[in-house]
Amino acid sequence: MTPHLPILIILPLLLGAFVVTLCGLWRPRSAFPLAILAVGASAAASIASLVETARAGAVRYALGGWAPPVGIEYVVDGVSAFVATVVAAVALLVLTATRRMADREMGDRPGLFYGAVLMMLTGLLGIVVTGDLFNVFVFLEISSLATYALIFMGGGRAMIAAFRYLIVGTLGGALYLLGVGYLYFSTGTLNMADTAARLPEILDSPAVLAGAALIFAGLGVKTALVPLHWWLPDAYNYAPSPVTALMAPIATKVAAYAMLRMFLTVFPAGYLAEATPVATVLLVVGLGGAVAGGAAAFAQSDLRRILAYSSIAQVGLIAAGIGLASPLAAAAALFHVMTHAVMKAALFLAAYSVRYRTGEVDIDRMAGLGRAMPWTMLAFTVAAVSMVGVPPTAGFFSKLYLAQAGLAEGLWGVALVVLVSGLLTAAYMVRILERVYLRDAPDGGSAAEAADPPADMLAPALVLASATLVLGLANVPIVTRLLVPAVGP
Amino acid sequence: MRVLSVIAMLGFAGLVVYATSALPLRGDPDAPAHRYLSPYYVERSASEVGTPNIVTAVLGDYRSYDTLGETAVIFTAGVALLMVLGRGRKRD
Amino acid sequence: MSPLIAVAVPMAAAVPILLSGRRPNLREAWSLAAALATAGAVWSMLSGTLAGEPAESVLFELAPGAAIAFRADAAGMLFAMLASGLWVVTTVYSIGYMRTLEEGNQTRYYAAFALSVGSAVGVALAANLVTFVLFYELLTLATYPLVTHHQDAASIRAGRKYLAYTLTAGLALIAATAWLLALGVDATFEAGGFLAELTGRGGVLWGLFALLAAGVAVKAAVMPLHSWLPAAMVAPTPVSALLHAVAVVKAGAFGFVRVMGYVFGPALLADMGALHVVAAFAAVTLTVGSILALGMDPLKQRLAYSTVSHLSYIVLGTAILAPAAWVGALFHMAAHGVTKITLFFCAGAIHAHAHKDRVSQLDGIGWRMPWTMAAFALASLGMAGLPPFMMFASKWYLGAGAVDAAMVPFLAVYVLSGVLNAAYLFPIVFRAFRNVPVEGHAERSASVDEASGLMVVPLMITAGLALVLGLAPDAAFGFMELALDVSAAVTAP
Amino acid sequence: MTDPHGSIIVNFIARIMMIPFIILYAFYVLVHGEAGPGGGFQAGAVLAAAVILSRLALGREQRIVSTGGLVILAVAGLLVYALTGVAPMFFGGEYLDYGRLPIPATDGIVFGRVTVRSIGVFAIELGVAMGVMGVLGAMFDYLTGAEWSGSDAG
Amino acid sequence: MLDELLGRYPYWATAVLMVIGLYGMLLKRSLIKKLIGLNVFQGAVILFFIAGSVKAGATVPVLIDEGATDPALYVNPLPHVLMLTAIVVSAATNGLALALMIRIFDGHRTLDEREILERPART
Amino acid sequence: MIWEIELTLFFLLVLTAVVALETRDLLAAVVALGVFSVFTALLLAVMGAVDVAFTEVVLGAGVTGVLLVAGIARMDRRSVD
Repeated sequence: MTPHLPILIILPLLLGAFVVTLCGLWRPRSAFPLAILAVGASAAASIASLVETARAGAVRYALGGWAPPVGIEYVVDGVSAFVATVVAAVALLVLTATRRMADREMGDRPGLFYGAVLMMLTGLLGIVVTGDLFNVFVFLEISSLATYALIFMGGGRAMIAAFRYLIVGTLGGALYLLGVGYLYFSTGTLNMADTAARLPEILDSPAVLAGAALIFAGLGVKTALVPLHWWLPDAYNYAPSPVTALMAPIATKVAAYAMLRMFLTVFPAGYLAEATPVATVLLVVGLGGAVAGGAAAFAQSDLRRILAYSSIAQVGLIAAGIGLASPLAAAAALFHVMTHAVMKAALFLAAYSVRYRTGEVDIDRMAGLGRAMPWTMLAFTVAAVSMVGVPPTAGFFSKLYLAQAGLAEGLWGVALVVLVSGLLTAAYMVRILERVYLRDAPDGGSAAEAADPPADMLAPALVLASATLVLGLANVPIVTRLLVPAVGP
Repeated sequence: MRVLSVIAMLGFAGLVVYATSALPLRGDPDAPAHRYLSPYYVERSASEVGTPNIVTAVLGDYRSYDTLGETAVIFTAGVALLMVLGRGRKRD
Repeated sequence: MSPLIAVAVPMAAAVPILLSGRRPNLREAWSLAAALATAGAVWSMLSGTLAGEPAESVLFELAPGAAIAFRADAAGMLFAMLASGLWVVTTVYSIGYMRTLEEGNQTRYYAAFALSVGSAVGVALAANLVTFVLFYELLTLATYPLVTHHQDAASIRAGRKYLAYTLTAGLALIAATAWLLALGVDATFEAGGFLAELTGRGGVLWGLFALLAAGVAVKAAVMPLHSWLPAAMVAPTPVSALLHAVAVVKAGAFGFVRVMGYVFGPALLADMGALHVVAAFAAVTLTVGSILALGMDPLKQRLAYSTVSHLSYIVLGTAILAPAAWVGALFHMAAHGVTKITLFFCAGAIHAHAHKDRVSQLDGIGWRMPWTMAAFALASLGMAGLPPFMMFASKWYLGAGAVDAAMVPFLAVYVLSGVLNAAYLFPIVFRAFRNVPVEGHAERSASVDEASGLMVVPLMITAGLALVLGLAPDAAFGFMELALDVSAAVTAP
Repeated sequence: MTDPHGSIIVNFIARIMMIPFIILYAFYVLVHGEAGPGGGFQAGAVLAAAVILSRLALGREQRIVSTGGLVILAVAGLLVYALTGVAPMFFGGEYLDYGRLPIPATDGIVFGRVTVRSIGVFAIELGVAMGVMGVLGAMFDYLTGAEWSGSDAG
Repeated sequence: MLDELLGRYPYWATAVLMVIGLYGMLLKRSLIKKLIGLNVFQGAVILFFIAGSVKAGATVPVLIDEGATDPALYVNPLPHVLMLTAIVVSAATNGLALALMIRIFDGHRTLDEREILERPART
Repeated sequence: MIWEIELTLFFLLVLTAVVALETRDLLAAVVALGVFSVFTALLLAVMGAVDVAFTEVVLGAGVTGVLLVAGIARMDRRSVD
């Protein structure tokens, strides 16, 4: 099976989506186990390919038997195997944990819900493993369409949030497509590696610059970088709980990964950083977003909104790491992709466990939950501490590597912003934890009678929370054995 | 917001017009896109795939995976639509 | 016995403590057992350290080029002995105090306490800067629930202030560590400093120094970064006693020892001229802290400012750089720890038993709680630096160091502060033994009504220690030997 | 606009003349896609147009295909595509590598021969046509708010 | 000069269309108008690609007979393939957008974005 | 291939796009969008992309047009801008 690994990451999800939809229509109870099976198979393939790439280097897979650049190829190298593993594993845990929420909120037709979820994951993982520029667009649209509909299912305000996201997201896709067009007409190829091979002769062409700018603008929408972020808070806020819990950890990360892929594979080394302002803009926008997002999170009182703005801030850090355009910074950004996916998933799962038990989302009404839902809040606290960046959690190390990468480039500001964003994170997390632990539950409030959710919701949250610790302690092998070789020259 | 939008539009227009100065002239047979890859499809599709319509050959075989993705997009839209419209809606 | 065990035991003890929350006796038995085990584990390493063969344990790499590593060198052992030894007494005291006051959330309290002590021991035994910073940050987090223990508005505010100060400081330390790693320096502590290779790069050195010094200065409560400490006195008294007089703030002072002696080293510091900056800040803090203590009516506040002042004794001692001053600084850590914890224990006993918190309420309390106030009087004498208490020895060395280094003005500062110590502590003793009826107990002014034995015995033990170890510094625990070792190693030419 | 118009002429023209022709045309488009303009998408879209037209002209009376049937058609079409892709993997090829399909290539229609690959292409075009027809038709049904008879999806 | 002009005007024309589309998306309040703007933009992108595929003196990329495989005879087929996909994607997006709009209209009885956003949340 | 025809079609495209965006009657706007699609398809055919043109007519003008009209019929025809 080894030579087929790249496609095996996608196939279970794609076939699973069809099967789940069909079976779900006539036997709704079969939808969830089938979906878990599909995601589990995909996760297994991802892990297998991670092992395989670490052992024998990148796996290239010519779809249809047509060698690139004639055909489309899938490339699983260290970077994509890593991101695919993170995405699939986190998705698996989140889906397990949100089953009850999905039953409650998405109710009567789980077949469609899980079908859409699997299509979303197909799209996201397709972006991760593909080696073709146009193929990225196709899978971007698959995941986007599924995402719009899933957000929409929140009803009420979610409907307009989904529509606004649809417009801006499709615009982002179209901008990306236009950018690919510029590159295609300049080079004549769509294959990423082949583009990189053919670009050096025409690097000073304005068309290449415009292509890069448009590609990054398009991906920037999906990544929710700061001037293009405004769709995100409403979308995360009003979407159904299982959808947000699934999207928040992985969706923006995959778009950020696509940006990194542009740096690593498509554009020749140094081009984006030296010949164009793209890398600088990314750096500035990312750092600005890290601060602005943190500040905005502090001003919110809805837990979901706090976490949404926190996502914007953290994605800003990832973008800054990509914009630094050095191997160490890329490794830092990748490590933060993983860290943030794990932390955010734990935070959202804990937040939605609270909502599941009490119906509350406002942090002012969460007083006393530390006593009522101790394990949930333990998961939340560990993840929050990691988000703040306290050693030895994983969150600390991703920030450490990022700051180091900035210092290595002689950019003080990066380290400074990383520190400031850590403080801002501490500020809004302490606000939450104070209420949860230090205020007593008001009499008769729903918080007073709450209890930890059932084990199948709680366990994934705890697994993710402890993963932040384990990954933090194991950061050296992950970074030095996996990531640095993967992004290295 | 309106001002920002107008600035974004102007910036976009400027970028695109600036970039087109470097694109090959329309119809130029020596454009990179015409000299690379495209001849392969024209010359080989008949013998390798066996369909005279080169577009079909590329769509259905060389880049068949894109087409699969595209079908998946349609399917996703269908699932999405069923989800969006199929529940809790007044029948009229 | 490896240092890892000494760190791991208290940390691991938090788990059974949390799990036995429903059975107070079991929970407190766990706490006490953990405290004894930790103290034993630390103590067992003493002979090796004194023999010049410190125990070491190296775990895995935490950051590239920097493993989690522990090493029981002389300085670390001194601090670890102090923290773990006093934890035993404090645990006994806590049981009495918490039960007397019927405090809530006791499970969380004991668990956080164990974690805090574990972190403090980790700080003490850290063999490199990365490990140091790791436990320094953990110490911050573990003490936060203790500061906010009462969960009222005042303690939440104090908790915020505490976090704001210490997290920022932690970030400064992290930044410095990241910078060092980026420079490719192996940040393993080394007597005499490990930065020699950077000699001549003034900007980098000053930048590192500013970050490191600021980072440890917050926990050491050097002015103007001290104001979290008086605020944190809202915590229950055992917390103030062990953590805010011994573990946390000493971690800051100990941080100075590490930064001055083991990161930069005297030669580099003298070369940079950084000593004078530190000395100036410390001297000001020392004096102003004492003066502020004079005016404080709440007893714990007065003790807090006293702590602020005394921490700067240590900081100033490290900055003077003379061998004698280093002996004094190190021994002062122990001396102040033992003495100040006694004072806090007394304040807590008075609070718990007589519900009095202000100096002005203490008239005649000595007749009612004679044992407590006797201990208080002893400790006050010790604080003033009178022979034969421990602090006499430390102050003597500090003063001698100032003279050796030809920094006589600092001798004057020490002396002045000694006088001020007497001025803010002795009046309390006088008040306590004035022959007036205790407020609210008019008819029984002279009848003895002591606090629980669980509180009185520990405070008498620490008071006795302050005296005995002053009389014979080498009698037990080896504080003086360790201090001499450190001084010899750091200031060796 | 979803009600049957009741006009016997409209009904007759639609039922007898247009719809069969459209369907025929769609198959022509599908088959011709190999040689001329056209292919799965176009055929699917034309078939969908036939379905939509039948609904517009004939209303609820029609029995061509129900909404649920369209949904199943869509999924089935996609499965045809995806599984056509999987099959070569069992014969040593890559995903979608039709050349490895175990079909004996026959001489014949276009340029004197039909290759295995062109059979594969036809299979996936068929799948695409089914999928597009199913989804677009179902889309119309849902958007006009009238899930046609026999629907188990509404 | 004239060559230059004739050689590049399709790019400019599509740029004009894209800006019109952007205007519709960003500045119009009606949801339908936003969707129309999106369609105009996508149409312009499609035209851009096809304009790039044009080759002077070449014809539709369907082989005239088996031997006639000179690349100069046919326009570049690859952008056609890409744009087929893009059109289908755009149709799918339109269908979904329309569905969302219908449900929004059911809930709010209006398609004015500003009015919907100003209403209190109804969750 | 004849640039005069192309230019005329581009001009018509701009015109229909503006009409589609500016008219207050949404049904008219949607019809204008359909016309836009047809012109696009014509232009595509002129440029030699018959497959794309075919698809654009069927999907862009045909199916999407019908869907949009069907949708508008269920909603408010008037637009605020």
